[in-house]
Amino acid sequence: HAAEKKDFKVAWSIYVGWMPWGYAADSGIVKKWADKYGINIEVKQFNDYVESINQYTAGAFDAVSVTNMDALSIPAAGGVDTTSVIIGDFSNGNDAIIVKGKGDVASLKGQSVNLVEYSVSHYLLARALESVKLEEKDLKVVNTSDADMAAAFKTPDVTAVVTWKPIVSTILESPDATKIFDSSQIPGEIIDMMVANTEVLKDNPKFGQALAGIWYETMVALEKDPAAKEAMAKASGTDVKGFDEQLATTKMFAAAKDAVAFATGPDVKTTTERVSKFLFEKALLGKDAKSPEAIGVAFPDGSIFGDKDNVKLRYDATYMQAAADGKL
Amino acid sequence: MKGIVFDKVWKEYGDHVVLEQINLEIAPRAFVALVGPSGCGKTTFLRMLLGEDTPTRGAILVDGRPLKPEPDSDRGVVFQRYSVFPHLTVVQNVMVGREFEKSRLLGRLFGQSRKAAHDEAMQLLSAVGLEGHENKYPASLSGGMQQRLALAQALNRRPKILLLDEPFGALDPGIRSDIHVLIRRIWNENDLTVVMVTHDLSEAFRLGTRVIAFERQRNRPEEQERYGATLTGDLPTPAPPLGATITRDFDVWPPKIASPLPNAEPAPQPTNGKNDSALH
Amino acid sequence: MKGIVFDKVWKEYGDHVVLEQINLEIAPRAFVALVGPSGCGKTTFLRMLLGEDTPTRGAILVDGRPLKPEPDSDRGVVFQRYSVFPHLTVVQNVMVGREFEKSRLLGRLFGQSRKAAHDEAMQLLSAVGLEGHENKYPASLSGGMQQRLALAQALNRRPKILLLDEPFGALDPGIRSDIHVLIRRIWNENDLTVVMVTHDLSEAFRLGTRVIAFERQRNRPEEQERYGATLTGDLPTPAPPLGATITRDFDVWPPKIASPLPNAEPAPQPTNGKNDSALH
Amino acid sequence: MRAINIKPNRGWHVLLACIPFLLVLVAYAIGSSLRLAENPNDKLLPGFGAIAEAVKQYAFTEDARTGLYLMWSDTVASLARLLSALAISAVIALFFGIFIGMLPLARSTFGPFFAVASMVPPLALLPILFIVMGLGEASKIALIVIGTALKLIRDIALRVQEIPREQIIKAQTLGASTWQIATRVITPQVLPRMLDALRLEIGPAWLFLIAAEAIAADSGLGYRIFLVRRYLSMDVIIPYVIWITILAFVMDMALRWVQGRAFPWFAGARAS
Amino acid sequence: MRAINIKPNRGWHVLLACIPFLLVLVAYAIGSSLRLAENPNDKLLPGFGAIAEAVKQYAFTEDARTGLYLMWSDTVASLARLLSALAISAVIALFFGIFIGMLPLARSTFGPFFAVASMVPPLALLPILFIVMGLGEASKIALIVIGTALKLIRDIALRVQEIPREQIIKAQTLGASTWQIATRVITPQVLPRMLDALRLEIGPAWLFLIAAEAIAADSGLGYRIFLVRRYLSMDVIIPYVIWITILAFVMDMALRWVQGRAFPWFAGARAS
Ligand SMILES: Nc1ncnc2c1ncn2[C@@H]1O[C@H](COP(=O)(O)OP(=O)(O)OP(=O)(O)O)[C@@H](O)[C@H]1O
Ligand SMILES: Nc1ncnc2c1ncn2[C@@H]1O[C@H](COP(=O)(O)OP(=O)(O)OP(=O)(O)O)[C@@H](O)[C@H]1O
Ligand SMILES: [Mg+2]
Ligand SMILES: [Mg+2]
Repeated sequence: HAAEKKDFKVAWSIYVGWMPWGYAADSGIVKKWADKYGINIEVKQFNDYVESINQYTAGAFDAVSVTNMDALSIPAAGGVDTTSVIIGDFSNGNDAIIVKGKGDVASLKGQSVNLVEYSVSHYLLARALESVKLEEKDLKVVNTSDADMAAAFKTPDVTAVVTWKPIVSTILESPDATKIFDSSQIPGEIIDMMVANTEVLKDNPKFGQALAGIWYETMVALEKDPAAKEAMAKASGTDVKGFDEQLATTKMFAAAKDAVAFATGPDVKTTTERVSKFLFEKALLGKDAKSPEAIGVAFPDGSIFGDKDNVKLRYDATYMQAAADGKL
Repeated sequence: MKGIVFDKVWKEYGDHVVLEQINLEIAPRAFVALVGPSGCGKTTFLRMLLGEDTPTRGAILVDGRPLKPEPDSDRGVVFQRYSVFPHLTVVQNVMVGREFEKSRLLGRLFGQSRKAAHDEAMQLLSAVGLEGHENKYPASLSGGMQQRLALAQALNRRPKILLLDEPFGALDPGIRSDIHVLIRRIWNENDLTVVMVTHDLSEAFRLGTRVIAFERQRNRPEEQERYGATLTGDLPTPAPPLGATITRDFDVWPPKIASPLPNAEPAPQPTNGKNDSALH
Repeated sequence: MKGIVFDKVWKEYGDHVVLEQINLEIAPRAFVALVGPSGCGKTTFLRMLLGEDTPTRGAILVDGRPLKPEPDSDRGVVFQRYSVFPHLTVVQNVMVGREFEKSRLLGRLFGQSRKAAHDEAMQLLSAVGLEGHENKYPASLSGGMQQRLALAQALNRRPKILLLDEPFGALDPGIRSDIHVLIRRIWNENDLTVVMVTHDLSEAFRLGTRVIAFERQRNRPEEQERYGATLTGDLPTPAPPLGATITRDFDVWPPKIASPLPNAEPAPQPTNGKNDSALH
Repeated sequence: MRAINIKPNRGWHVLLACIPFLLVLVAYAIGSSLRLAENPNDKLLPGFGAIAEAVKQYAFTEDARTGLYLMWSDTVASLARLLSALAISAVIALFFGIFIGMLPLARSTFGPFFAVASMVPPLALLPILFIVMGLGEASKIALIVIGTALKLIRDIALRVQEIPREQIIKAQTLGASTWQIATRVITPQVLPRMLDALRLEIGPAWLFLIAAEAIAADSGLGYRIFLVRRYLSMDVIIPYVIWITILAFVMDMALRWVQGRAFPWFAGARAS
Repeated sequence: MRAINIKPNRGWHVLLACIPFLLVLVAYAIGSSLRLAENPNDKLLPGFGAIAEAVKQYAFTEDARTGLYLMWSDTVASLARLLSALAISAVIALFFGIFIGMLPLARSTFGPFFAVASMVPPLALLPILFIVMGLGEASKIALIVIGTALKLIRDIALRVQEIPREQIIKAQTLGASTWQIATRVITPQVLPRMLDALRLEIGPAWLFLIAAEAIAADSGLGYRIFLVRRYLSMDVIIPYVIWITILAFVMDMALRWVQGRAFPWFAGARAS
């Protein structure tokens, strides 16, 4: 069992909503807050998002940056009780469905669609299809690595892709690319957050507090300090202009109180229900899952979705609240 | 002018003079045995005759015409090793020459012409004593049998000149004398000029109608620094290194012809050694 | 009981009998030359004497004790090739035996003891005529020099028995007779029993005090199917294949000792051939 | 007796050979049970039961949606890619290898180029490959071909140059043209040696296959591994990896067998 | 004259060697200008000017924040990983290779295991590797080591077995123990041959380095390539790939140079 400890490891991967973590580590914000709570925090960057979640699930890391859907399907379904410490943003256009030439969602019928299977892209596609009464059966999904999506779109046999920024921006530079659906049409359903191992957190609340402290100080830097933004832009392989473009479609909760409001609001619950259903249909809730409710999800107000005896994902607003109240 | 003529031939590799001023006339149907210490350039001499290498200076003429500058079917060759093709059976090894000739594109014969080539090859094989082995691969033959095969293979295209580079150097003494009989018979029965390099003096005198010795001109003790020794002391500029050339040239008398040698015949001594090379 | 004794030794590889019923007693200080056709088991015989291989049946005794079942420093060896270490210079090749002996862990000597080993090696090198070459690597030596080096290296540990497997098989005739002189001198000057395998009968008679011939018992024509021939026709069960054994055993008379052979000495004929093997 | 002279007999040999495999199994079993004791849902080192369960599901149960046995359809898809890529690679390499190894002019022209090109990391140039070949089977096969053919070419060119010069001269004295030397002397001798070179490329070929399938595919062993990697299903990945290892090993043995069968002269020629 | 007998002289050799490189350049230039004519913003085949611009920015402009020249710091990071991995690989392989090649007992025990293990695709086992080795440099180095050492071990074991038996016997008749044979006879002879084997592993080592850096790193040539790949910045990827090729080529030449220098006896011994 996780006992009180001093050394913590945080994994993050390159994505616009998580770039602050890298900046916080480089600029000393992490160290400042860790020192304040008398702990050590190592922040590790991953190029490969999936690998970072896997490492967290396997216990090599105490916290990881992840989307709500992946938090449910990977660590939670893998038996690792996980708590959402910080809700950083939700995707508000970052994820998009793009076709070559003209078209709309209904025209996807019968086409091949390239996307990263079982990722939020897959979910976005499912939601888009739902809106025009289509099903996944009506088209063909081809698993394609995100790193190669931009190049893939340039090939003649690829006609539709679902992916996220910055790849979306790169693809949209092609004159023949048309965005037909994006996450701003399902606002608040693709949530980017920092999650931590529940047990670790229970035994070491300081860790959660430090994470919140780090995050909101970095948010201030992002808003106020152009150098900070430039550093983040550079680290994500682009420039400030490109980074701003990505930020524009990301609903950042720069202020802790906004994040608390979102976390305690009703959207999270309906989203959880939708995502669970999607994951269940894809058999991603575990082999033994008999229904979308197989994995319990707890919300800040104490209510629980799904199996009360198998709660593995917990939305917790305590640390964000503490930040909002200036109690860190 | 018939036969092979070496006219003031030099061979150098960079600074290293291998052969120096070779003047030589080889009569048609001669059996020339070439002897000389290791590294003196015997193989180089043969390579030039093959057309594999060209003289640095001088010219080589065959029947009055300059030598073709690449190996061709008018000159057959047998090396000490690697002469036969390991992926072909014995009879295929012999036939292949005819196939090269008759089938420019495929290098393979079929039907009637194949049968003719096969029969011809079988005759040659029986001439060299390999009947019954025709479907084996060379690797399963002994060294002596492989060299017989190489001979049969070389003879198949009826070359005018047969070049042998220590063909029996790797064989046991017993097997060697058997094959000596064979090569004499072949030479007797065909219109063939033979040039054979050998390490073995007794072999040279037993087989050759003419024995030619190559040597570096300044005799240096065996197994000494090879070229350094030529750079002698007190000359202001180093003396140019010396190449090998013909130092002795015997006509073996009486010129041997016909009749296989008896197996145990003692090595003949040179009865009429002359020390003049043919063109001097 | 002194010397080397082979007591009813058989050697088989699976079904294939290589050596059959070898009975032999080799006196101390003998120089035994072993001859026989290729593949008859001469190397196998030597390997058993080395301890590299063990007899299938029978026993080998040295000075009355069973032979150590692995090569060791009481038996020196020189092979036709690969005897010396290519990564060591000439003098290091000779010294290394002493280094193995004196420095169990590092296999290297330093300071005074190194100097002693070095001096000793230089003496041996001058004995085999390699002074002045001590800092070269073997690859830059000629074949003859490499075999001299292999001899010096083998002698450095002062073995009681020296085993030679066609040590001069790959050398030119001229170089070969030089080294014959050397090996005779070494044998004369040391308390050494020599067993030498050779293909060359004249070499055997020139050097050996005793010449032993191995042969397969049923003589089959050279270059025939080797083992198939033993499975003769109409027997209900196939006859067991035959191994080679001692067919002749000459004491060369008068037993040769001392005095280097003159370079051009003609091959001595066996003056007193006996056909009994020592233990029969 | 010196350690160097101790030789195990047949029985001991088999016994000894099993030891490291057993050790790995035991180490895995211990590691797995330790992790499972801590978190019964741990996915990193699943127990043997869970692995057997996954194998049953993937190899012996029809997939509900497609009606296929996933492991077999993945195997078929991957092997089809791998084998056709290796075949193409072999043909290209045979052509260029003989061309370069045999003709001094070709060697001068292409030798340095292939020496440099074989150092290019092919994965990094995937985008260009996609444009040229599209995203379908062609580009996957092309990736494997590029990853293996350059090595093969250099290898075959070397083997061609190892053919004793004596044979080339002999062929010429038998009247062979360059074309005849290529087709009747060099090619048949290089073929069995190419199989040796090909065996060395089986490992890299699998690597590139997995990489290609990870990038864009809807079936294949590499596809499946990368897909289930998303939720760390080591219970699927481990049997898939073992299966790939077995396949690679069998291919290696098959090539050796073919070599012995198709080129009966080769064993003897190589030994001498 | 037969094509096989035509040999270019020195000058022609150099000229001919340039042709394929020029052809690739020209093909690229044409492809690039065609695409750029169609879409001036095309990123797939950037013009030479754009590439030069990117090189200038990455290799010759200080990064504002860190004060580093990105291409150089990437190179240092990658080379540090690669070289230390190759060094570790060489040491491990030398030890096991000699052990297995020399002792029949060790050969029986580990031979089959390494034969099978070398067929395992290491990339598929990355997650386990990361858990065991952590995410730092160790796991990247470990991936390269695993990817290269197994081949090296088998290669070295083969080379050890190629040392003529005569030498081993000779050493024993000179009184050498197994340990002395290993240290004074086998190791020094295997070292230069190991360099040959190592040269063959440079390519795979880069492959594994790039794969490792693609997953978790914050610097390195492979990291950068994968980072900018999202933006399809071929203007950065292409010079990086060329740079990697050059580095690999230089490493190859360096190993050859070391081989000639450190083992003066080897060239002669190999020729004979
Ligand atoms: N291609 C070459 N380049 C440079 N030197 C060469 C070349 N070929 C041969 N030599 C040198 O030419 C000399 C003669 O070599 P050659 O092979 O002709 O001697 P040889 O008389 O046949 O010797 P052996 O009896 O050992 O076969 C040797 O010193 C050799 O090193
Ligand atoms: N390890 C082995 N396994 C099986 N057969 C062997 C082995 N070693 C030797 N033989 C066989 O034993 C026979 C004798 O071989 P050996 O090498 O002793 O002959 P040899 O008299 O030295 O021949 P050569 O004169 O050619 O050197 C040969 O037929 C050989 O094939
Ligand atoms: Mg020669
Ligand atoms: Mg022998």
